[in-house]
Amino acid sequence: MSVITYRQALRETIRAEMHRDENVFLIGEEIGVFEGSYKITEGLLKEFGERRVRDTPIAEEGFVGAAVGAAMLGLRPVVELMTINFSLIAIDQIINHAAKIYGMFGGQNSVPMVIRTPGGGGQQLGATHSQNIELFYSFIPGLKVLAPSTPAEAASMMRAAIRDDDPVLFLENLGLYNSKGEVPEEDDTVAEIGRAAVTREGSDITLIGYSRMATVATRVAESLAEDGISVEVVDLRSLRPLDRETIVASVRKTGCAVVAEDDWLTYGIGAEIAASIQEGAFDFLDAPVRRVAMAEVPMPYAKPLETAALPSVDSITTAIHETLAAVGRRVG
Amino acid sequence: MSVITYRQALRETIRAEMHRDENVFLIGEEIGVFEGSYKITEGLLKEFGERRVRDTPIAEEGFVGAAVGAAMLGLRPVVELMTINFSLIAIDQIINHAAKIYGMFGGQNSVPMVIRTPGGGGQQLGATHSQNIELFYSFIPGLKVLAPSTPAEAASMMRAAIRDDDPVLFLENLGLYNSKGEVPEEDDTVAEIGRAAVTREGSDITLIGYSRMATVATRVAESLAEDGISVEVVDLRSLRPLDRETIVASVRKTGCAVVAEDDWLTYGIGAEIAASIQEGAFDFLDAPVRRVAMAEVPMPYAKPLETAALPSVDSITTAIHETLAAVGRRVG
Amino acid sequence: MAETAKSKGGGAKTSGGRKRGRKDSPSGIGAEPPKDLLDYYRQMLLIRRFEERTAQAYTQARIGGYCHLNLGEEATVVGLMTALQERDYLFTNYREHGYALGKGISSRRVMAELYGRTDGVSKGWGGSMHMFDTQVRLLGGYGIVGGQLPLATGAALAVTYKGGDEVVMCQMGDGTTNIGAWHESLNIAALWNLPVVYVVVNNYTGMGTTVERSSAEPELYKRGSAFRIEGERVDGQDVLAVRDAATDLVERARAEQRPFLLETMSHRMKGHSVVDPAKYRTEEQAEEAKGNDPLAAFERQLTEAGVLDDATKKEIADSVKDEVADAADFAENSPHPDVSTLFDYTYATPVANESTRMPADPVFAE
Amino acid sequence: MAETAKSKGGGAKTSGGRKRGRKDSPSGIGAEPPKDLLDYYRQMLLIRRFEERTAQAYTQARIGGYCHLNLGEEATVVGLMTALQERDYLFTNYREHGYALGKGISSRRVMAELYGRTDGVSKGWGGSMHMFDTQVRLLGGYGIVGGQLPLATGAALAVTYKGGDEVVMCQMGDGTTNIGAWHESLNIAALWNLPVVYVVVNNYTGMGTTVERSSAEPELYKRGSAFRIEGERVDGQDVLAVRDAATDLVERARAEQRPFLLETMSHRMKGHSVVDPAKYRTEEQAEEAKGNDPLAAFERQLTEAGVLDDATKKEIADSVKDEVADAADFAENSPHPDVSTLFDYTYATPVANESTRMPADPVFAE
Ligand SMILES: Cc1ncc(C[n+]2csc(CCOP(=O)(O)OP(=O)(O)O)c2C)c(N)n1
Ligand SMILES: Cc1ncc(C[n+]2csc(CCOP(=O)(O)OP(=O)(O)O)c2C)c(N)n1
Ligand SMILES: [Mg+2]
Ligand SMILES: [Mg+2]
Repeated sequence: MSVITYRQALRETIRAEMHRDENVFLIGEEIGVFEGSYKITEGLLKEFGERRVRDTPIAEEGFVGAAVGAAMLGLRPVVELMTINFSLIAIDQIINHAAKIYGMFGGQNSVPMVIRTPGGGGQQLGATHSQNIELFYSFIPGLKVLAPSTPAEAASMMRAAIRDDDPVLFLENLGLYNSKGEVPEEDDTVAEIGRAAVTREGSDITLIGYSRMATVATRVAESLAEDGISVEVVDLRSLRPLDRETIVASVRKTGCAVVAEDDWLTYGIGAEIAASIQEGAFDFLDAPVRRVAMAEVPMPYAKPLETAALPSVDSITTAIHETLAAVGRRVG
Repeated sequence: MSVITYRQALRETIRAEMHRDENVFLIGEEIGVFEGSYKITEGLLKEFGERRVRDTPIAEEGFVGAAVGAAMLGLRPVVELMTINFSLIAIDQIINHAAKIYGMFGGQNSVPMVIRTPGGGGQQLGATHSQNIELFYSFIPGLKVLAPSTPAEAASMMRAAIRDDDPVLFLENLGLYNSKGEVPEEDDTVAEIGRAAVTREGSDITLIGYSRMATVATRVAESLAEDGISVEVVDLRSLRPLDRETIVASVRKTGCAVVAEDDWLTYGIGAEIAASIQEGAFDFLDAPVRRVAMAEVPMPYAKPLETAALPSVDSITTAIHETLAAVGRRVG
Repeated sequence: MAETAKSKGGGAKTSGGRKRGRKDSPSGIGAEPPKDLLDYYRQMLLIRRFEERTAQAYTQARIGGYCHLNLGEEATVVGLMTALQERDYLFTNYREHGYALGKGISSRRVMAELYGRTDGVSKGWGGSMHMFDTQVRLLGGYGIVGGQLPLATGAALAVTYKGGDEVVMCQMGDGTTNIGAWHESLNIAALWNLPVVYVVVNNYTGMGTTVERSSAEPELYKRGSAFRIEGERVDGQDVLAVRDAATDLVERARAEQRPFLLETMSHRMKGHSVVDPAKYRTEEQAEEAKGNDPLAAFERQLTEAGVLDDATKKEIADSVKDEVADAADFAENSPHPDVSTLFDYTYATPVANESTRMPADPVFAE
Repeated sequence: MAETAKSKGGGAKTSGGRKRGRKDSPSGIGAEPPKDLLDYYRQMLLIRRFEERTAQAYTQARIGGYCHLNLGEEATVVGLMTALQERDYLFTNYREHGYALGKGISSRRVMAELYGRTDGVSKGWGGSMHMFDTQVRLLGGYGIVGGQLPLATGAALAVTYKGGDEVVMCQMGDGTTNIGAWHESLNIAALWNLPVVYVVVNNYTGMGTTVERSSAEPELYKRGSAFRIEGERVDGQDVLAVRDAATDLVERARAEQRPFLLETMSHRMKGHSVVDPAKYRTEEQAEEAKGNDPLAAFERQLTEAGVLDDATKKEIADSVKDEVADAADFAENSPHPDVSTLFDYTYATPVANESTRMPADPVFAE
């Protein structure tokens, strides 16, 4: 085991996959000479050269679509979109092309590619640069959407994504790049796409998150444990397919649930989680599923406003307390 | 009262608004010389001239963004996007610009514009032309999203949309353009944005739909009435803001609900409806909220596959029967 | 309208002009092997009859969705397809039945696709706009205007990545040159020296919007200048001219490893799609389209040159008629896809928890 | 790098060349009213000091988010802003502090915006990338590359719709010419004869990607050819040259009612944003940027021409220093927006059932 950052886990995995498979190549803005806006591709241009690490013009639709076309001929592009906000320029190529080509032509041609892109808020980037719109991709049949929360997950899920024959939207998070965690030495684990995980067992309530919110969920669980509240944490990991069984199994055990998400509440990822829980654990549910999400505004730049608009340890904790109160259990 | 089609209601309302307000103008592909792909703008070029009815190049991002810019200077553009599928080319201008400009600059400049676009499936248009992605816009604070189901609603909601100072995504439906309904003569009703409506009262179960699915819901309710089942129909009308109170009030009365939507199930519009119901009517709910939605595949062209993939009177009826069975009430 | 077609040195290139890699006399037709000429003629006639049959089947509701025909573009289609080597890749827009035939897919499988049947080239999943065949390297058939451009560019990137010598041809309409994907794709292709030939099939109009009303530089082949891409315009009603110009650029793309732009000028004989009566056309425009029938012109030329006599003409006509009738029969008798196959093509790599729920099913199976 | 700047007839336009609407001698500076020259100098110095202060405040975490500076572009900014009439509209990208000052917003309100305070020009909602002021007609400040182009085009459409005589200026960087919105916008502007001047501030690089590696036609002013838009290149380090070229095109856009394209050439003196150490630059490139300081050059010129003596220089320097210090003080003391205002700007027209839920609130208030 060694302790490395989420950033290192991504970089090392991508690097190893490039050594493993000559067809894997990187494409995106500023990933080569600049070494990546968030330095995930640091050193890779030097190591692999321009053929394997391709800087693009600012033309998200063009280069994402070019990656789709290259994948159609058997290459395995790993695309970097600088942040998920900019994916809106490329979304037609992702949704109307990458996600459709396999089905629309009767299964003749797969599109093995990965689109890596960070979401995450709280960086005072303002309304257009602070959105969490993984929902858009998670909604689309034909895409797979992964959202790792730890360095070990980032590594095993990136391996899975690159080796998968379908287009994978790989959601990273600005707030996680520097976070650390244990990753096995000589790791070659390949995560199973479409599986959530119970990352902490508990009995009083189920707390569900993904990406950074899964790590926040763990912090909340740890702190509530000190008050004697036993929180089970489910890390969704895969937003599409969605592993409803794991979620529902947990809620059947605990009888109540809170979802923590850093997108907007109405129609957000948490809506499906809550809808699935009420359908799959109806007779087990002792209180409504609560969602803790962003306030529904174009994100302001000013720090106090931004902080207030974002879900936090405190707001999640409040929702848990209130849910347990609704259940009528003794709290603390 | 006169009986007119949904298409006529839209056309007449737009025409009247153009007469009323010199700042209202139309912009889009093939709306002038061609008179609209679906003929909503028939005759308007002839009547108003090129200044007020502007044909554009095939450049959705460019002309939608141009409409946003024109709205910033006080005009009131009504944009036609030929189908909602093509909105993906323009989505950055809609989400990152139209929806953000008012908030991001501290409320200095509103963006009074309407983006009209039809969704709806069942026309054998294949995977890229059969998507219902109103979800994407309904998710965005700063946008208002309307989805009328009848000619009268189309008229009063179009009036509201044009006179509103915010960007409104106005969802039409290929399957509704020829549908007929009563509209008052000399109608000048302005719908209130953000309100759902109970369009048929009932006591056994609540059936929720919007756009074409609201009309299908009414048909289902009518046919179940013959079997002695009393279905209350809620037409959402406004997808953003979402009128949760009306939905939940109905479910508090009936004790159970089914959502009919023609987008995909996972993360679809119905997820929020179900999530809201379980939160707002938890103690009243006698069975899980069921959702009837599209099968989660890139829509195939072949008719039997397409038909099987789409929600229908039959599948909604089945879900209602099963829900009532779960409630344990006597059916029929 | 015809004016713009004459802008380059007094007129679009016609056959008999400069050619590469093909020996022939200045007059063109005289020096061509009659066998080739008759082959082109047959292919053009096949497209004509095939599309007429398609329109008929559409009216009979045997074909659904949107349906765009190549009527009037037969010379362009055959010229372009003749220029490609078998190993070359083709991406097109939704107006591609003729290209599918020209690239080597049987008329049976193309018609079966239009009918939405399992023997269709895309197994009935694609329909009119989405013909695809990995075997003959037709990589679609796309309905989003401009959507095929980044894909074709990326395919060319893959070719150079692998060190192959294939060329990619990317077909589109005139209206497509106004969309962002055009700009991003051509720029990338030029920057990265990709072997792709972008072909703009200029039929003077998008749906009802003329080139002049949609492109600020209406001489579309000149728009490559923004990327230092050489462009050329050719008379799209002249199959030999198209073949020669396209062969020239395809082979240059292969040899020089860089992109080119070709614009072909021809008329759309009917409406934008089968259901469009094209009422917006002036009488003059409609007449012009009718008067510029490339098939009739080629037939005349071949007859005058003594290549096509009445017997041969009848023979070809009969064989084409039979082929189209056979294709329609085949399509009619091919099975509809079974509903049990609905979830067969969502993912290439099977995955846990994929939803295979039918509309009436609950989320959780009992 | 410098080579490309010389492509048009041996060099970008410098002051003293052809001018419209301004009388002056061939040598330029001699014929300018000293008052104007000193005004330009002061504005350039203000931008310089303002940006230096901004960088400092950023390092002290008084400013957050992304923060892009105009260091090295002072002559361009001042030249462009001088060319605009008060009634003209301006759209820019996210590198716009200098433009905000130049268009007439007080340094206090610009700095307060950077600090995210209520007295900021966008009330603290926008930050560095989103300066906006309806009053002075700076209509943003946009962080999505290319996002401002369709907007500016639409603003020009509104001007012609209303029969006004304002001109719209749309500023962007060199890297922005590669995105689809560029193509769609310029085409529309040319087709519809809109009075908009697109200005490409070429600082030789996007973040770390040079123009040569991102634009297949690296002489960017030539890219207007795809729309028959006249383009011009000017030395962006020469405030008078920029002013004259920009005035020329702005007034032509007003008079002729059509779009133009202006490219200005200048160096980005620091990294892409405050946090970027620009390690990817070669030593040569860094030296070149440093050696091309437009402020130092202008100061030298003015001194040599006898317009700027030591006393004036000190006076200006002091006044600028005071202004910047005052701006920072003002910003520091301006209140943070109150959390109770969080839902004030989601909608301009109040609407039923708007969500004003805080993260800890349930969906249904008790
Ligand atoms: C992005 C997008 N916008 C609009 C449409 C609707 N549409 C289909 S074909 C067409 C006209 C295309 O014209 P052109 O490129 O000249 O091709 P042609 O049909 O003439 O062959 C339009 C606007 C679409 N399919 N995709
Ligand atoms: C659509 C989009 N893609 C990528 C980015 C990230 N980004 C911000 S600035 C920039 C470089 C822009 O370069 P240029 O246009 O030359 O402007 P400069 O920063 O040099 O002034 C990039 C890629 C973005 N903001 N928006
Ligand atoms: Mg055309
Ligand atoms: Mg730049």
